[in-house]
Amino acid sequence: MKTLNISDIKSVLKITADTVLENEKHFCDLDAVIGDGDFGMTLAKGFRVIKVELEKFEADDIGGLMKSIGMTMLETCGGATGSLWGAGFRAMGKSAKGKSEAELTDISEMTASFIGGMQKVGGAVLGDKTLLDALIPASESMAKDADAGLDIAEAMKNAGAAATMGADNTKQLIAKKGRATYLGDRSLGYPDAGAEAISVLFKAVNDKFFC
Amino acid sequence: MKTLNISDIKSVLKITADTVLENEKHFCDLDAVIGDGDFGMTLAKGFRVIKVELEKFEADDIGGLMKSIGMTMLETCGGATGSLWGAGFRAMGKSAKGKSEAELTDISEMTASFIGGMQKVGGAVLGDKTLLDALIPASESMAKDADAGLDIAEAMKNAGAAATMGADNTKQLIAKKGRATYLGDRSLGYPDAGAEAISVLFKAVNDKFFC
Amino acid sequence: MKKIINTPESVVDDMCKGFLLAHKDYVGLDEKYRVIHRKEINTKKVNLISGGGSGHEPSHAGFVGRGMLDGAVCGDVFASPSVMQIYNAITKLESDKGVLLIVKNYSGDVMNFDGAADMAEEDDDIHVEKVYVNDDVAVTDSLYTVGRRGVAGTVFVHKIAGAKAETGADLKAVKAVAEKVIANVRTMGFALTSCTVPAKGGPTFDIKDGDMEFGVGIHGEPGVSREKTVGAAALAERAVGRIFEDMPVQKGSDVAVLLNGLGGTPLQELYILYNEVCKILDKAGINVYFNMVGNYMTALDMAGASVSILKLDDELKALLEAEADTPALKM
Amino acid sequence: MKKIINTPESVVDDMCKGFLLAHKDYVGLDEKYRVIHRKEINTKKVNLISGGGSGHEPSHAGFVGRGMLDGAVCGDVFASPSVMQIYNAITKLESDKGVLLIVKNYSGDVMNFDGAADMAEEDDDIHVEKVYVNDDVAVTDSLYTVGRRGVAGTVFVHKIAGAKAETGADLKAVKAVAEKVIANVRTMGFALTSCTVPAKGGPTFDIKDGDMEFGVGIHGEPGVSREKTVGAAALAERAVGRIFEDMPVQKGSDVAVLLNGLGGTPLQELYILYNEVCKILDKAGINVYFNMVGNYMTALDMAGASVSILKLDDELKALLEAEADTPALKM
Ligand SMILES: Nc1ncnc2c1ncn2[C@@H]1O[C@H](COP(=O)(O)OP(=O)(O)O)[C@@H](O)[C@H]1O
Ligand SMILES: Nc1ncnc2c1ncn2[C@@H]1O[C@H](COP(=O)(O)OP(=O)(O)O)[C@@H](O)[C@H]1O
Ligand SMILES: [Mg+2]
Ligand SMILES: [Mg+2]
Ligand SMILES: [Mg+2]
Ligand SMILES: [Mg+2]
Repeated sequence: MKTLNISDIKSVLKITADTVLENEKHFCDLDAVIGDGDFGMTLAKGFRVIKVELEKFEADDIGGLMKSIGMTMLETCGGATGSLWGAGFRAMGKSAKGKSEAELTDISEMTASFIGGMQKVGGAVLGDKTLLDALIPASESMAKDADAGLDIAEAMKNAGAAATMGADNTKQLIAKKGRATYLGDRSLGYPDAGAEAISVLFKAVNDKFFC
Repeated sequence: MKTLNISDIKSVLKITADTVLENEKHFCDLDAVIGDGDFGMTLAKGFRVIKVELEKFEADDIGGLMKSIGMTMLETCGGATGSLWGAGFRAMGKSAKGKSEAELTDISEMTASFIGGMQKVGGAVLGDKTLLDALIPASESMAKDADAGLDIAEAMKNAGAAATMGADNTKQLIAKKGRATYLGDRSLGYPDAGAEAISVLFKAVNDKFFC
Repeated sequence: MKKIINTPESVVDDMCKGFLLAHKDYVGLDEKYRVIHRKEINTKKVNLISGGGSGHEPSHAGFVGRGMLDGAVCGDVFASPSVMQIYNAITKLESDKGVLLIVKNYSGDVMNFDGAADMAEEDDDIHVEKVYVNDDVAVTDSLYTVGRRGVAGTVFVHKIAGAKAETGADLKAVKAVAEKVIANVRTMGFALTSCTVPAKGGPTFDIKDGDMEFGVGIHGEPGVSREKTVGAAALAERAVGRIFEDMPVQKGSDVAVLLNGLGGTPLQELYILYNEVCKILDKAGINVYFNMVGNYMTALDMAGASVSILKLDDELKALLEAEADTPALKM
Repeated sequence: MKKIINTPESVVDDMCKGFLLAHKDYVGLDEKYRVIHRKEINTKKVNLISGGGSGHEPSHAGFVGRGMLDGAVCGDVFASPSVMQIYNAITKLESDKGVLLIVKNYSGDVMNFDGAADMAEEDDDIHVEKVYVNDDVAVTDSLYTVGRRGVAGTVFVHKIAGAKAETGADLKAVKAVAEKVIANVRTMGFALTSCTVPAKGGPTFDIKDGDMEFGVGIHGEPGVSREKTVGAAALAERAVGRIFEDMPVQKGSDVAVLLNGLGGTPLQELYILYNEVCKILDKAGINVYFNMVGNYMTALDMAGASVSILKLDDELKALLEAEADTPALKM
């Protein structure tokens, strides 16, 4: 697989949305340990609307779709998630503006934009025990694989593995952003909910779409 | 044993007080089932003061002692217990006014006065699922034994047995006085805390004094 | 036991002291007899005394102030104050116009307030009248001889009789309006958890997760029946339904509603329940003229609530809306 | 889960509706964006907007009214409201004098309030300023980059900045006094139980009977350390001690104390704790000029409390004592 068209992107987003909804409780439970237990709910609230939106979205414009999803997140989701994912999707929208197809390089750039958007509002860096600790390794893996000219499915598999490793790694980190910071070093030993979610979402998309 | 003098009476009251204090939690637990769980505490609060009072009381006057205890109950104890036991002891005080010794007839009359005092303020009769359901049979047994000229120790044993039977019986009654009334027929199957206490107190006095 | 206390024995004394410190502009405290009274005692108006067991905070001390009570007697947790405590409150608040005791209808309270009133009348020639609040419709009156309990509706009695006394009305008139409130107020409560009495150290009753007690009072006693928990709408329906069964309210009537939390239930849930109660009243064509939503007559940390409905006429409306300035209610 | 609700999803909407019904003399409600605002919006004064996750009732909507807030945005339980909700609150409460956002310092709130402010400034040319309340001394500031949490001390910011805005002061002055409060208020809290978020259905953390969490916030998150429970006196000592460590208070100073319940703790215990706090302050020669004891910034049904101390100067005193007329605070 060398390119994704708008309907592929929609399928990936649909799988993402379904996975978020299936994992609503699981993501909440993860957040409850060192956060406040609402992460799954907040995310699900957004993706419930996004699922409907996906079906209604007509234009053949990947960037437009991403921007629209970003606005939905800002409208629907509160919490850190609303601003972060809203900014992430909006940044992806900018990066893919007007595109009707995406190659691995584009996808890799979109992912980098997603991260950049989140960093702009949230100010987190690698190692702060946030979802970026899963996303950044995944994004780096994609960039490398894009340079190497790998197939998208292949690259996604590698990115997923990197995300999972990154998420696992968060257990050994002390939180520097988000609510878990209030726990001080008591956040040690538990993974970050957001990072775990990224890993779960990569896995679902890989199992169901890039298989 | 044919008469009790003031020091015997004090010993009996001392045993009563100790028993109340030992059973504070037990009496509360009994009250918790169909009442509000404070009976033991309230009674103990009074008898803690009475224990000190017993040692300070100088006059050779059984009635005076009882009256004084009654006032202590009114001062110290709230709840139904304060008024009821206060009135009971004050009525006993009236019945034994000026006496330095008590025969079984006197004791029987004092018990009847105790009941009368409680009824005057509380208005309960036999079968209302109150401590009177233990006290009234005990008092009747004493009256009968006094007529028959029994020894005090003997009569107390009979009275104690009657109290215990009476207390047991309260399990089969629906409360008509006190808090347990609010439960309706859900008070069935559980004994009244006050009646149980009377039975426990008789047993203690019999085991430790009239043995 | 999960409580912020020093020792179970010192709970009420410590609380009274803290209350005094928090509200010293409003009240004074007789530490020995645990009487909380207005800072300035007015001997030219009917003075209102209430009280009962502690554990119902802000009742009753929280309502001591202009337009409501003159004194509150604090018993041990859930135990009526002693005769002597009440007697000392009466003598302290003696007034030319007499004293009204507002008593919640529990055996212990009734016996102790009655005994104290007798003593004050006999020994001190104080004119004392009493009213017994019995607004709880959980238990059907006729079945038992002690009558109904007094619960959250008591707060309406404090408010309205207090406003009346403030007008300079005489004892007879203040008592009459208190009795009018009592005749027109009904309350139904339910609990999701037990409460924990400090001296006991554990819950008064055990209850499973999906269960609730319907028809509870305010002393942690179990309710009239144990049932499966239901949603806020169904709870409102049942509580209001039971009240209407006992006291029909005509379409077009004006009522006051007190949505009272029992102590452990967050305000959030009280608003949710109030929303459902309003829906039902609205459907029945009944107008909520006045409302209070919050913790007014609690049962320590019990999770649960009660709904009180008071039928209003012009006199009650005016008194209900009259100024009040107390620690727990300002209007 | 022991809650009086309809469904976990409808909790905030139902609560907003109930709140509106209970306080319709004070407020209006934008149902879609869950903005509770003053009934009459004044466009000639600086308008104050606060808000955050729900579950802190009476915060923040309870403080909407004369002398305090102009609007409160209600997020989901414990989740900051969305950018769009806040943006809509700002445009609704647009004023000639500008809008001040009072934000509790949580990543989510900060990001969303900031995003909404940017939007309102860019799209609608509304002059928006922000203050971030970070009174919680549980977590030492320097260790982490997000800074301290905003907790109960926020209520003092509402009260004082609200009073200032009512005088007709300009945005700069109102913001300055809000920042003065923030610089002078510290809070320390602890919990005896977890709370239960409706959507989760069970407690956020497990805790044994003899244990407590010291240094908790207001979102049911565990505290800084788990410890054995201690008595009220020791709790007060530790809480006040931690505050003094962070913000020394001179002998002879005047302070305001907020003894705040977290939702599941009865008022009785708050008074007991307040009594102990007063003893400590008294011993340190510090004068409690003003106090509030009650549930002001809660965490659903969490059992626990927090102690806030605000150092006062003449300006703060006058504003603290100024009139306020809101559902949850009247003075
Ligand atoms: N500043 C930040 N930058 C990036 N990710 C963050 C940041 N703060 C929090 N997160 C992520 O968000 C997740 C929590 O989201 P959510 O539960 O919605 O936030 P909250 O309840 O704290 O408002 C965390 O697990 C973390 O991965
Ligand atoms: N009217 C009454 N007459 C006689 N005994 C009563 C009456 N009411 C209650 N009691 C007794 O008092 C006991 C409860 O006492 P206590 O716990 O002090 O009362 P409460 O907590 O209801 O004020 C009951 O178990 C019962 O035996
Ligand atoms: Mg969260
Ligand atoms: Mg009892
Ligand atoms: Mg009692
Ligand atoms: Mg949150």
